[in-house]
This record gives sequence, structure tokens and C-alpha cells, in this order.
Amino acid sequence: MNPVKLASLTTGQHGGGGLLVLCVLVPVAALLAIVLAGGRHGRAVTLAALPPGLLVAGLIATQVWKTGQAMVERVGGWAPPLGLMLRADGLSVLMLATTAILVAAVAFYAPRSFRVAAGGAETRASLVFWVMLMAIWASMNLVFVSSDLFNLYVALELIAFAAIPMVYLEGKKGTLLAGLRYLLYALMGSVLYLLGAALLYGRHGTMDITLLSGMAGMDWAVCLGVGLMTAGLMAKTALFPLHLWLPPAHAGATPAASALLSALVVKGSFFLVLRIWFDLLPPLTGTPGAQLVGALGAAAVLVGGVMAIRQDRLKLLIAYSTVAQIGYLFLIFPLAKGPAVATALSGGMFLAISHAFAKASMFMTAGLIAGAYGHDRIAGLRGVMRSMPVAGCAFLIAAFSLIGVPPTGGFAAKWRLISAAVESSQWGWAAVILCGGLLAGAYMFRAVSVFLTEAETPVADKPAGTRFREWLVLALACVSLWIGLFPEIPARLIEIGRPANGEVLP
Amino acid sequence: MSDVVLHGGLILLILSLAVMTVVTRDTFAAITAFVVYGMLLGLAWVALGSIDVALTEAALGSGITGALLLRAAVCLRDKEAAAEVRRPGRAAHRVSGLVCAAIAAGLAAMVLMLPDPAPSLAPAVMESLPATQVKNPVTGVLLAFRAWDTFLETVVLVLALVAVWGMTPDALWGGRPGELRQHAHDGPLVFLARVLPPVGVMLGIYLFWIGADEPGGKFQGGTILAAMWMLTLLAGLTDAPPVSRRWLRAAMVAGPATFLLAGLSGVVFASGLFAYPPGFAKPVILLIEAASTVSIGVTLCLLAIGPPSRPANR
Amino acid sequence: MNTTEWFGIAAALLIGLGLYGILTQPMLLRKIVSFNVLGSGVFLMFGVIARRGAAAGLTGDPVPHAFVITGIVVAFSASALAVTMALKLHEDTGESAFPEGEDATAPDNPDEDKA
Amino acid sequence: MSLALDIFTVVMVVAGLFFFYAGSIGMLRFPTVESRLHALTKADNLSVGFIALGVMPQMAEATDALKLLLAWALILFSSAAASQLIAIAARRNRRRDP
Repeated sequence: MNPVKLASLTTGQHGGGGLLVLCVLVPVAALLAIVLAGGRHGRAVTLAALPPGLLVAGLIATQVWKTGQAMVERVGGWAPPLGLMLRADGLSVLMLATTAILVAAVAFYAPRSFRVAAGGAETRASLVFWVMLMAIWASMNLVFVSSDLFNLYVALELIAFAAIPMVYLEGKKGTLLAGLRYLLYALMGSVLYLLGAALLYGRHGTMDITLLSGMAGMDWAVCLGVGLMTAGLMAKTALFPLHLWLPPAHAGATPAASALLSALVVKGSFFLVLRIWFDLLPPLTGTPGAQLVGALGAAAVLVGGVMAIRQDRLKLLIAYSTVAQIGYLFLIFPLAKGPAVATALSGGMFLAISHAFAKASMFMTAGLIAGAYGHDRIAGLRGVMRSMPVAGCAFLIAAFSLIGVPPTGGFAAKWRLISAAVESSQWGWAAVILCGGLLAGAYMFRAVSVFLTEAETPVADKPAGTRFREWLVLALACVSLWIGLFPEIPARLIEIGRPANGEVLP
Repeated sequence: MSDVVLHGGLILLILSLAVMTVVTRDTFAAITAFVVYGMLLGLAWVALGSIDVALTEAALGSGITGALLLRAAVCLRDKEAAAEVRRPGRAAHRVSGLVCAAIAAGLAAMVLMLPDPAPSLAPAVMESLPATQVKNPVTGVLLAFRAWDTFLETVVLVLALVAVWGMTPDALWGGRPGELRQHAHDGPLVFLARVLPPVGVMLGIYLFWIGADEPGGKFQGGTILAAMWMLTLLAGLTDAPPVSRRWLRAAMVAGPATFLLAGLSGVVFASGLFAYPPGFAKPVILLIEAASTVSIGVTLCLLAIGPPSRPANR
Repeated sequence: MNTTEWFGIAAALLIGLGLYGILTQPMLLRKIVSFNVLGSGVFLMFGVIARRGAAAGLTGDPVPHAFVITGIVVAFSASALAVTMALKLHEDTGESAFPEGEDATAPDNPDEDKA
Repeated sequence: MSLALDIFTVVMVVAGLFFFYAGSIGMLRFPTVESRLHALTKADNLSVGFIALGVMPQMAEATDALKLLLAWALILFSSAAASQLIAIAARRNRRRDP
């Protein structure tokens, strides 16, 4: 037996590590089954895949929580640099859990138009929606557990191929253009990312993040490579000024899809930036490069906020709010400096997950409101609170979380970010965070104040199935509240598997 | 010395064709230049010592991509003038030119500064290759050491095809993709489509079979199968199947599904997921490659001819 | 300086050229073609890196070769999707380029369309 | 013997190059699609044949030489069909917009 294989076997990495492969395999198997069986079985196959998928995510979370250590799996028994490795630390676990819950929620929320009556023929939307839902689940999980830069490139491409059809799924006017713009940004992003990865391979001869973190100094090739990768990922995450594709794409998609795109998909490429800056090359945070990224983030917070205030349509308002929230995520790179590294990272992760739940809830609520009112012009949405109190409540809680009102998850996140700014004595960023909160308050108030006014004419009957979905979106909004009420659990998870200051990964 | 002349000439030709591809106003001419560019790039890959990539680049990067782009160019004929009003101004051109030149210069400098001796996994690959029982190192990487990547890669193809089908008008769902050909005087094409496919199919299967030990493999073989199918479709000898046919769906997922099952079976018969049973690695790899060749052939062809455009019963 | 490095410089130039085409060509189809030039430049970069790593009796490091084969297939899938979208856009709206301005891209109100 | 084979190779390849050159000039200078096709197919097929024939004795094994012959046959066949198709397309275009 050859040494590489032998080494991988003796270190005994198979105890449970296979779960990391399974968390991708389960949704992939589901999507292949849907393609084979046809869209009319899409919902049934998805519902069958949810329990095992949730179980795998749960088992990974339990094991990481219990052992307090990252899980690793060398796929096929081949150790890096030759083989590729999957690795789940606390950050991965948080994102895996968030993804599993949101995918399940979207599967239950998905409108009847994506279901086919028993015995009916397959429809286009039924095939595409369920296949792409499973594909988004698989590819997001892959981003969270993979530790190999090229494997992550494949994951990014999978995300793009899964997310873009969601934009033009309903075939409405303008969505194709939005999808095409999204595709070109995504393709540019991945090709820049690949170029950066090529330079790293040329310099160090491996694509494994853990190995690279041990070798990569701040030399020319590494900096250029990381710069190219970051630029590519920024385009995919829609960081200002590369955000133009996001609002039409997210606002034009069907609500179930908008929720996934806005809450999850942009987090995939952001998570990768996090991996590169915090794990692959930790000395980068706090450098002038990080200040530049932070400045773009700050601009996104302000521009996104102002643009959101100016929107007349609810879904566009929510989409611009995503642009602003993405800005906050990138503030952690300049903030993670000296003693504030852990605080900034934890703030970023809190924001990522609480925004995921709040934004998913909000987009789905907007879908319910638009379904009942027949439009989503903000000025015409009077009396939502009276006619749809549960959905209205969900919107309100989600809005509080996005603004950062205590005790929501958004507050917990911003509190950590501001603490990091204080710890690292960078007061300017704290001011940006406060300004962003005010802007968020202003645009959310615009919508909520209309919801609270009395309607002159009562709303027509709500479409069937709305009541169940109203409670569903409320539950999602409550998760973002729960994160703020019990921050200890995510906070402890975030620290699992992190290297101590200055050390390389185990 | 002969290297300098040959490689230098090749590089100059490639660069000038790339310039033509990018700046020419006439779309059709640009795409023709791109196809030739792809062929020469295949030669560049031979010069760089990789026959596997050269085959892939020539067949897929130049051949089928060329067919795809030409189909689009024909549909968008005479649209250059309409698009021309959207051309960015002279200043924007200059700025873009400067930025791109700076990036190219930076990368070129980067290439010259790469470490010497270069890091390489070639020794590690050769050391572990016997365990996989295949002799082509690229196949070893694709199907054993990085099988996980390749598995996901076959899933990408399925997703891309579903995404392309996602643009079908609702009324035509379940219909047949591509145009129905009925030019009476395409005799030479029909002749070509009768004579070439037997040779091509044999070549495709040969490339997949030989891929375990010599340059070749499922991507190269599958691409040739796709090209042969496209040829018979173009000549009107066969008709594209309706997209909801069960056998078509089965052919699409055969590759990834076989790969997945083989990966899962590693838990029982080998040391873990995506590991191969010792002594039986090659048969498993060949099985995966065979199923993938079919899937790749079907998927590539359907990707190139686009979404359903006419009802199934015509 | 040997010919491998020439290919490296060619790869850098191809990347620059492809990028230039994407930025300046108005027609969507031309942007897609330029994207392919850019992509092939990146692949060629991998080829140069592989060639420099020739060892153990091989003409190049096979790992980057495997990356490139995977990459070419992904690039084709992406081109197929992009071309189909561009053709469909042309069929629906007659556009063969991105319209100017941000407002032009905002999708119409979803629910007014239904009514 | 090997010298004779080498001379044969050089002569054949030079002949092939000459026809390539002539064909290329024809393609660039001739006025109509048909005449350009004529230059291209006739001269290029001939030159590929010459070169294949010339390189054949340099092959180490007989099967490799056979492969060259097969490649030439394939080129002959496909270029014949392709040029027919181009000519038909050209005629069709002329009819549509003279």
C-alpha cells in the first residue's frame, strides 16, 4: 500500500467524516432522482430527501458540538495535497444548519404552481424548481464543508447553475435579462477566482486551504492570487460597486426563490471570502487591502440603504436591503485586527445567519402579501396588519432584526461589530454601522407604516394555503429573534475549530 | 531551436487570432476566428505536453463550442448595427484597454516570477498511481485522487441542461429541441451524416476505453459521440427526442448516478466513500467512465442545440 | 527564458484580451465569445504551471491537467446557458445587448402581468 | 536507405508546402466563393496528402503510418462534403438577395 493512502488510514479520519460527503450526496441523489422521475414527483422526492438531509446536518452539528473539534474527511482516503479534503468547523456547522432549515422552509412554502396534480403531466416549472432547490442545497453544503480551492470552484459553478434558473423560472418580462446579467457577473467572478487559485497552485503546489495556510507567506504571487479570488467572489456576492445585478434578479424571482437567493446564495461566496481571509491567509485582515474591502462594504451599506428608501415596490426594497446587509458582512475584514479578530468574525457570522432567517422570512412574507393584494407597490399595501396579522408580525420581527433592534439576532451581530470597532480603536466603522441602522429603520418604517394604516377597501380573499405559510414565515422570523435571545450557542460554535492567534490550522 | 520557431510561430498565430476574435466587428468572422483559435490552442496544449487536454480543447473548447456559437451567430445575424449604439465611448475603451493591459502585464510578470524549481504533484501522482490500476495519470487524478471533483462535474452538466430547458415556452414543454431540417438539397450533408457517424462512434468509444491507460477518457470520447449525434440531427436523419422521454432522462443521469452508487459502495467494499476496493479499482473506474461517456455525449449535444422549440408530435 | 514561459506570457495576454472584449463589446454574443478567450487564457496558465512542474518521467504535472479538463467542460456548459439566454432574450425583446441604465433592467411588477 | 527515405520525405513535404501556399493564395485572391473553394479543396487536399505520404517513412511502426493514411482519408472526405455544403449555402444566399 502506498504511503499517502497508509497515512490517511492510520490517522483514523473515517469516524463520522463520511457525514461531510453525505451532506452533499443526499441532495444530489434527490436531484438526480427528480430528473429521472420527472417534475411531477419533484415535491415528493424533495420531501423524502429532507429528513435524511436534516439528519446528516444534525449529526454533523452534534459531533462538532460534542467533541469541540472540526471534523475532517479525506475523500476516497487520499490525503491532500494529492487528494482533497472536506472539513467542517463551527462556522460550517452554523451555515449547514441555516441552509437545511431554510431549504426545508422553502420546500413547504413553494406555491402550488410548482406542484403537479396526481396523474398530471410534468410542467417546466415543476422540474426546474425542485431540481434547482436540491442543487442549491447540495452546492451550498459543499461550499461550507470543502477545504480545497478547486473543489470550491466547482461548488461556485454549481451554485451559479442552480441559482440563475430560479431567477427566470416564472418566465416574467425582464427576469431573463436580470438572469443574464447575473450569469455574466457570476462567470466573471468564477474565472477570476480560478485564475487566483491557479497562481496559488503555481506558487505552492496545492489547492488545500489547510496546507496553504501553513505555507503561504505574504509574497507577490499569493497576494495577487488572493486579490483576484477576492475580486471574483465580490462580484458573486454583489458587493458595491458590483451589486447592479442583484436587485432585479432577486426582486424578479418567484418569492420562494428570492428568499433562497437573498438569504443563502450570496452567503456562499461570502463564506469563501471568509475562508480565504481568515483561514488561508490570516495576516491579511487589518491590512490596507482589508481597509479597501471595508470601504466598499461601507459604501454598500450607505448606497444600499439610500436606494432601498427610494423604491416604490416592496420586493425591490427588500432586495436593496440585501445590498446594504452584504456591506456589513465585508466590514469585518478591517475590523478583525489585533485583539478584535474573534469579535469581528463572530459579528460577521451572527449577521450572516440572522440576516439569512430574517431576509428569507421577509421575502416570503412579501410573496404572501403580493399574492393577497395582487401587486407589491408599497403605497397600495394598506391594512396588511389587519388583514394578515401573522404575516405582518413576521415582517415586523424580520424588519427589527435587519435594523438591529434589541433583542434580535441583528442586534447581537451589530453589537459585536461595534465592539470589534471599539476593541481595535477604529471608530469610523462604528459610525457606518450606526448610520446603516438608521437608514434601515427609515426604509423599513416606510413599509411598516403603510401596513399599519387602515385600508379603505377590505382585501379580497387570501389565496388558499396562505394561513399555513403565514405561520411558516413567522417561525422563520422568530429564529432570527431566537439568535438574539440565546446567542451563546452560535457564539460557542463559531469558536470551534478556529486556530488560536497566529497559529495555523490543525 | 526548432522549438523556438515552432512555438513562437504558434503563439503569434494564437495571439493574432485572439485579437481578431475580440475586436472584429463582424460577429460571424469573429466566431470563425475563435474556432481556428481553439484548434491552434489544441496544438499549444500538445506543445505543453498534455495530449489529454489537447483532445478536450479541440473537441469541446473549439468544436462543439464553435457549433453552439455559430448557431447563435446565425440567429443574431445583422444585429451588430443595433448593438453598436450601445458600444461604450472612446474614453471607456481607453480606460478598459489600460486596465486590461495592466492586468496582462501584472500576470506576465507573475509568470516570470514563479518559483524555480516549480512545486509539482507529479511524483506523488506517480507514486500512488499503481493503487488505481490505471496507467494514464490524468485519469488517475480525475477518477481516483480527485474523484469527488469529477463526480460533481458530471452533476454540473445535468444542471446546465435543466437550466437550458428552463427557458422553454410553457406550451412547448415536453416538445423536441432544435430545428427540424428539411432542405431537400443538403445531399452532401446527408451523405456525411451517413458515413461519418460509424467511424466517429467507434472513435468515441475507443477514446473512452483507451483513456484508462493512454490519453483520452470520457470527456473526449463523449464529446465525439455528441458531435456525431449532432451531425445526424443536422442532416435530418434522426430527430431530437422530446425532453420528457424517460430513456433520455435515464441517459442524462446514468453517469452521475453510477458515480454516486460506486462512491457509496466504497463504504462496504473499500475503506470509505469514493474509495475503490483494492484490486478492483480499474473495473469500477471503467464502469463509471462508460456510464459517464453516454451521459456526457447526450448532455453536450442537447446543450448545444438549445431548449425545446416545437411540439413532440411533429 | 524558454518557450514554456512564452506560453505563460501568451496566457497573460489572452486574459487581458478576453477581459477587454467583455468590457467593450456591446453584443451579448460577443461578450460570451470574449469570455471564452479569457477562460482559455486561464486554462493556458494552468498548462504553463503544469509544464513547469514536469517531473517523475511525466511531461507535466497531471493535477492541473485534470483541473483544465474539468474547467473546459464547465466553461462549455456556461457558454451554452449564456447563449441560450441571449437567444431567448433576442426572441422575446429583440435585444442583442444589455439595455442602458438600471431602470431598464428592473423586472415588471410580477402580479400586474398576471392580471 | 535511410538517406533515400529522408530525401523522399523532404521532397514530399516541400511539395506539400508548395500546394498549401498556392491554395492559400488562391483562397485570398480568387473572386468568387466557388473559385476560392476550388483552390482551397484541390490544393489543400493534395498538400495534406503529400505531407502525410512524406512523413510516413519516418514513423517507427507501420500502424502509425496507417493512421496517417486514415487521417488523410478523413480529411479528404470531410473537406469534400464541407465544400459542397458551403457552395450550396452560397448559392442559396445569392438567390435570396442577389
